[in-house]
Amino acid sequence: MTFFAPFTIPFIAGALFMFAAIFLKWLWWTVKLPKVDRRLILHNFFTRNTLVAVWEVVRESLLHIRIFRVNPLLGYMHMSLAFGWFLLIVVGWIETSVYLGWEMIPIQGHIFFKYFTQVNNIDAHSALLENLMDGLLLLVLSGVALAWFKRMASRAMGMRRATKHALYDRIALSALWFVFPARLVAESLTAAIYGGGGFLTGSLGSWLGGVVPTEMLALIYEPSWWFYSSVLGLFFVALPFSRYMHIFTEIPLIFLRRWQLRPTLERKSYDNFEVEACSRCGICIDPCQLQADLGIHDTQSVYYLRDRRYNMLSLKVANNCLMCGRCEAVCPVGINLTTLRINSRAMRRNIPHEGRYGYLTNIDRSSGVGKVGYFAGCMTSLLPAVQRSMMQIFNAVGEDVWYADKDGGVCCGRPLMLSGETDAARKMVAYNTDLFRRYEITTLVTSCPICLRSFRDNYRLDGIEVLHHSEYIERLITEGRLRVAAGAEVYSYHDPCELGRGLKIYDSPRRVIEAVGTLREAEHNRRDALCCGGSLANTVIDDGKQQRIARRMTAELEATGCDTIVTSCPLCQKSIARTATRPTLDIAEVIAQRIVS
Amino acid sequence: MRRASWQEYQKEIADNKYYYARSCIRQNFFPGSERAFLDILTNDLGVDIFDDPLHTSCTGIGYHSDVVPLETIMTVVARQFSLMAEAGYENFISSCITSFGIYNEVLATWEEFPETEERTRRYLREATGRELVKPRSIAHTSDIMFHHRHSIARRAKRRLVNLYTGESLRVVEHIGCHYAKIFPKSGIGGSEFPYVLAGMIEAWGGDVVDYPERRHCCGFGFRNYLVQANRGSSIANSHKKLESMAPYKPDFIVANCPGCAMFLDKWQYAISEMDGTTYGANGRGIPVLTYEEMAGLVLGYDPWELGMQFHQVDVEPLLDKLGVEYNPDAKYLGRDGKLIGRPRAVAVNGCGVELGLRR
Amino acid sequence: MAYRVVIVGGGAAGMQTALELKSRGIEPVIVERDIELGGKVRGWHKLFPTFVPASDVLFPLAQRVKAARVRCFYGQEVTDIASDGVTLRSGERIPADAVVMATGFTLFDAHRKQEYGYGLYDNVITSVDLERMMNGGGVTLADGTKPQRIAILHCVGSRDEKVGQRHCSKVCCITGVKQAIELREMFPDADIFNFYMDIRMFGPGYEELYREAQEKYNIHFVRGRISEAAETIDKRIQIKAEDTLTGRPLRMTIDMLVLLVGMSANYENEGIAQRAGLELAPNGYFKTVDNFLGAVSSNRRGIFYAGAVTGAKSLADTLAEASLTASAVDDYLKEVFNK
Amino acid sequence: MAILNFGYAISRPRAIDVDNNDLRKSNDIIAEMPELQACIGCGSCTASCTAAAITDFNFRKLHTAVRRGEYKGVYDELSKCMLCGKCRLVCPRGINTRGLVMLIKRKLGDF
Repeated sequence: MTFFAPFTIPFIAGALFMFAAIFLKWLWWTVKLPKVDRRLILHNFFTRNTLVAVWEVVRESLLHIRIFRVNPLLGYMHMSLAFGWFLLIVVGWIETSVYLGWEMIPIQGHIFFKYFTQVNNIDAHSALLENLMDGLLLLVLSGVALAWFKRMASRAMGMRRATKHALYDRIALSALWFVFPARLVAESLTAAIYGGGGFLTGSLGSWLGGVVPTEMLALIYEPSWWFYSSVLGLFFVALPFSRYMHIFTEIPLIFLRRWQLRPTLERKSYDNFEVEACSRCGICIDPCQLQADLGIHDTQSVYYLRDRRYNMLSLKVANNCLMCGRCEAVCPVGINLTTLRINSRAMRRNIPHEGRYGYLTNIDRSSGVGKVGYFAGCMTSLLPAVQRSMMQIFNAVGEDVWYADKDGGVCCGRPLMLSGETDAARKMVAYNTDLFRRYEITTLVTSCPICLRSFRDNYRLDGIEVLHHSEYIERLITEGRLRVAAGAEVYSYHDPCELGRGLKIYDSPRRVIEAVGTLREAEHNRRDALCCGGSLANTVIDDGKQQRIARRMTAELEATGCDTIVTSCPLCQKSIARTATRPTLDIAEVIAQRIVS
Repeated sequence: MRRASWQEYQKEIADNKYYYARSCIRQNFFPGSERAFLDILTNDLGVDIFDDPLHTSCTGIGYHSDVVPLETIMTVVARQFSLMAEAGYENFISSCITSFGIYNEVLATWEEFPETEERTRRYLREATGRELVKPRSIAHTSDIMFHHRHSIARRAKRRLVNLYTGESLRVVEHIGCHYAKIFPKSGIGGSEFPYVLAGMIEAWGGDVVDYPERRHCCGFGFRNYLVQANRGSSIANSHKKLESMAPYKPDFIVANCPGCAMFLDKWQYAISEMDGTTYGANGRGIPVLTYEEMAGLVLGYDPWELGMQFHQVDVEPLLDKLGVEYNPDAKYLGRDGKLIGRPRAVAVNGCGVELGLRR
Repeated sequence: MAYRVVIVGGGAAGMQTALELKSRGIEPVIVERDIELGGKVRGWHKLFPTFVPASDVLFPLAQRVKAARVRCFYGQEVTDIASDGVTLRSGERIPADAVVMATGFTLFDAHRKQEYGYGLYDNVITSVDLERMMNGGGVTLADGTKPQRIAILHCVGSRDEKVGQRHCSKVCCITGVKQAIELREMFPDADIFNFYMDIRMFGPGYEELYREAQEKYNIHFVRGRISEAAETIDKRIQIKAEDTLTGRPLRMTIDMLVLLVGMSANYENEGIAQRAGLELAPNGYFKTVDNFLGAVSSNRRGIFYAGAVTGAKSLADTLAEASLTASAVDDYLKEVFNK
Repeated sequence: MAILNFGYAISRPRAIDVDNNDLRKSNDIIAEMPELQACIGCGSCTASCTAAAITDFNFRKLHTAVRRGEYKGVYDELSKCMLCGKCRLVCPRGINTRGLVMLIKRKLGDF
């Protein structure tokens, strides 16, 4: 038996090229991993995590469960293409095995089996298998049809905008669109001339046999297989350089992630796995408020990752992001979008000279004595009512408090990190850490979620419990140390991005508010909460645009019919207060008003 | 001057009978100029001018350097005035711009704060037994020269014209800051466009150069120069002026202030030594004259009699343009006919010495 | 028989007052020193902050005055006024039942700020000269070339003790912004610098225009007053100022210096006031009874004011005030003569 | 010619010399963020500045100097900024001050 025909050459060449390219990429990325990451792999390799990863690969790389959750139709599209194709390969292999036994045949023998059955006169007429294969082909074709449809009308797919693609992707995408229709045509023609085929190719074949003259069928038979092989080959060649690389990148990514590898503020080889695992599904576009409120269409995570991957990332795209985390929250691949963005900002950082921030030495503006430290944060100093309320609360419970920055302190460093100046930020981190250590505090309360996030994520404050003031107040109430009077006031609460999606603190502020009044949730809340637009992470949009973002968010809060808007971030409060028509308070102010002495 | 507005700033200048107050700097650095002033007024114009050996420094430099208190300088000024009255004069003329500023300032202070005048009278009486008599008029000697400019023009032996080209000489005039910047009404033409020197230049056939930094200070500035640490600032001001006037290729600079004439002249040497820049033709400096020297040359005085050998920047190229006859060998001869010494040859100074050797 | 009111001055204030009086059945008589109506707005190019051509305001006004057949004396100067009439320089007397002073203001003479070299250097011009140039053949330097760098100096003859002008002329800031934008449109590649002490943008749309000038038209605003201007050898102008926001002196050479000249009180005000027993404000403008209900009344009954004769005013304010004046005159006539 | 040492040098003028300053960088910066021109010099940024509270950092002076083409030392001075963003919250003209700090540093700095 022969399993070679000239038309298979494009396929064979393409497939060989693709597997070589993928292998080299994986190898290169793995070799370049920093020592810490490699140690993590070794440490976690023989653990349950690996098994969990395998299961996750099945769920996410094949079935795309997470996309299903966002949008079933979109999920079906991804699943039909990925899982359908996978089954086509698997069932195709079973099919050949059924007819030929366990004989080893070349891979093109499996792929172009229909062709080679004729060449080798293999008697292959299992109706079950033929119908199964046709069913799978139909499944994949339905996915392709949906993909076409999505291009044409993305709104129907539950997305306001479809992804715009780079050139490499257009080649791969076009090839992919033709792969399965080409297969359908080739197999149907085979059925038309030689008979056989399942409900799809068989029926189409007998219809073609009826309407198309035999000579004509004979004339286009060979070219149809050439076409099928060629588009497959083309797709394979383009794949490693196109977004379809995600098919083969997501798998190692799932393992690496289960082995506890994470991106950091500095770029490293691991980032490649995350960046190339993006399928550019575009799910991240819709939640982006820059897109929804401002009509900015070039900076969303999908474009950012694309630009970064092809080394055409502009500083403006890197910087034009609120880092609210709304995209990260819905990303079906679970890419750490904000961290990646920060570290690509860091790549273009200034090289700080030795004397930079030399003025931080010998500065101590703290006051008071106590084991509990209060760090108001820079922004809070523009909201004296928040500080005063915190002092009232501290007084009410008789807490001895050390005030780190009552008279203005040193920034926590997160704003610098958000701008990519990581090394500069370390000077603030060192300064503040030293300050906290020197005063031997055991609890650190801050009313700024930005500071809180850096204290938890970027500081090493072992032995010091770091609390957001909402958590602290919640604890005081739960422990009975602080007594508050409930009232008839109706509040709506805005989740600050850094506090909510950033640190997963959703319940504490809600429980605190519910202790004194009624809480009504806005349309978008908790994980879906909107950003106030004032984010420090974005240095591109101007004041007017910030306000537009804030206004829409504020309108949602006001639509709850609340009396008062509550938030727990000074920056959010500033953004809301300038666009709101009703009072906007920090959670500390709400509580301070309700203290029962 | 294109501007006629100087006529809005006029002042009464007496025609005759002047009491002459000398300048400390000029007596030391331009003794020929003060001599020439007296000669021109007495011999050429036949005016009565009294050069009183009893009067002293006005102590203005000390005052502006914070070493002489106000009360002291007022008393010194009061003494000069009473000396004038004793000599039978009432038109006080000062050879120095600093002094001129001081006299005006003291008189204005007495006017505004009569108690200071009373106090000064008392001090003067107690210290010298003299009575203060205020002058009828105060003028700077350049005002006097301006006042008589047309008489001088009538007696002129030559005009400020380049003999080789027949064109008027381009003259940069520089007015001392204290001439009119303190009291615009005290100067002819006011503080923005003073006319006192421009009037002479125009009357005697020259062209006045109006350049962007014309109003800028020469940089002397008392403490700016007197304290060595500040001298860089002092020279920077002259530097700025010279840079600004250079494109106009002036034939000479004339100043009415002792310090200005001295610094615009001597800083040219310092600048050429410090960064090699010279501002005149042929790599030389721009000659800096006093208005008496200018008047003296117009009236046909001998340049060495006028004391022009005291200049840092050589004046010979200018003398040649004007067609002044002079004896090069007599330049450094003293009154007794013996050589008084020759300065080291440098870029701005050293006519008759090969230029090539210096650069 | 209708009451007769003599309006001294046929500028915007005078014309508007006349029209209002006429519509109230009172006979206005305008005495204008010039040979035609229009006052200071004549020859002006465009009005701030909307860039409406000045002629779009002036022509309709003059047309209406003509249509209303208001009696006008041209080329006649009023030397004395009283509540029962005015006396012309010719000695002729025009009797009236009330008199409105609408003689406006005098432009500050930029020659008085000698240090800026107006009249001495070719390319130092005033804001008024610039308007005339824009209205005429266009803006060029004296040699016909285009300016590459232009400075506009605010507060020339305003808020300046040195020339006895303590008051703010109110309209120059916005005029400076307007002219900067106009210059930018004429010379897109030129650098334009506005030197100011304070920017006073009190009217509707002014602040917005200021901001537009900064952001959209890239006009440089330097907080510092130019201290002196001098001509360079190539006939450009060297200016010196302090950039007070950096606390350092600043010097630069420019091709054109535009002096935003302020409004001065008329020189004649003093004599007229003295003889008529009217009070003058310290800055030489006529003083009104108060700033509120008596904002158009003099201390002499029967003598009223309209427009910039009582202080610097924009054209919009002047027109509004003129109507107020007419109403006050009407009330006065009813009160005095109908009793 | 030997340069003589008189114990002093000709002082550099303190004036901002707009004629000789290179305004290209300044023009670049303004073109990228025209809102910089909208500064009215109120000083709110400096008054609220976290860094200015503990050092002599003055953003208003620095960006004004940059607009006049005076770049010397500005990069190093701007490095004192902690980017905390208070200034942006207080600016009456809504200027994106943090963006400006980063832009000016980028234009004057080492990348």
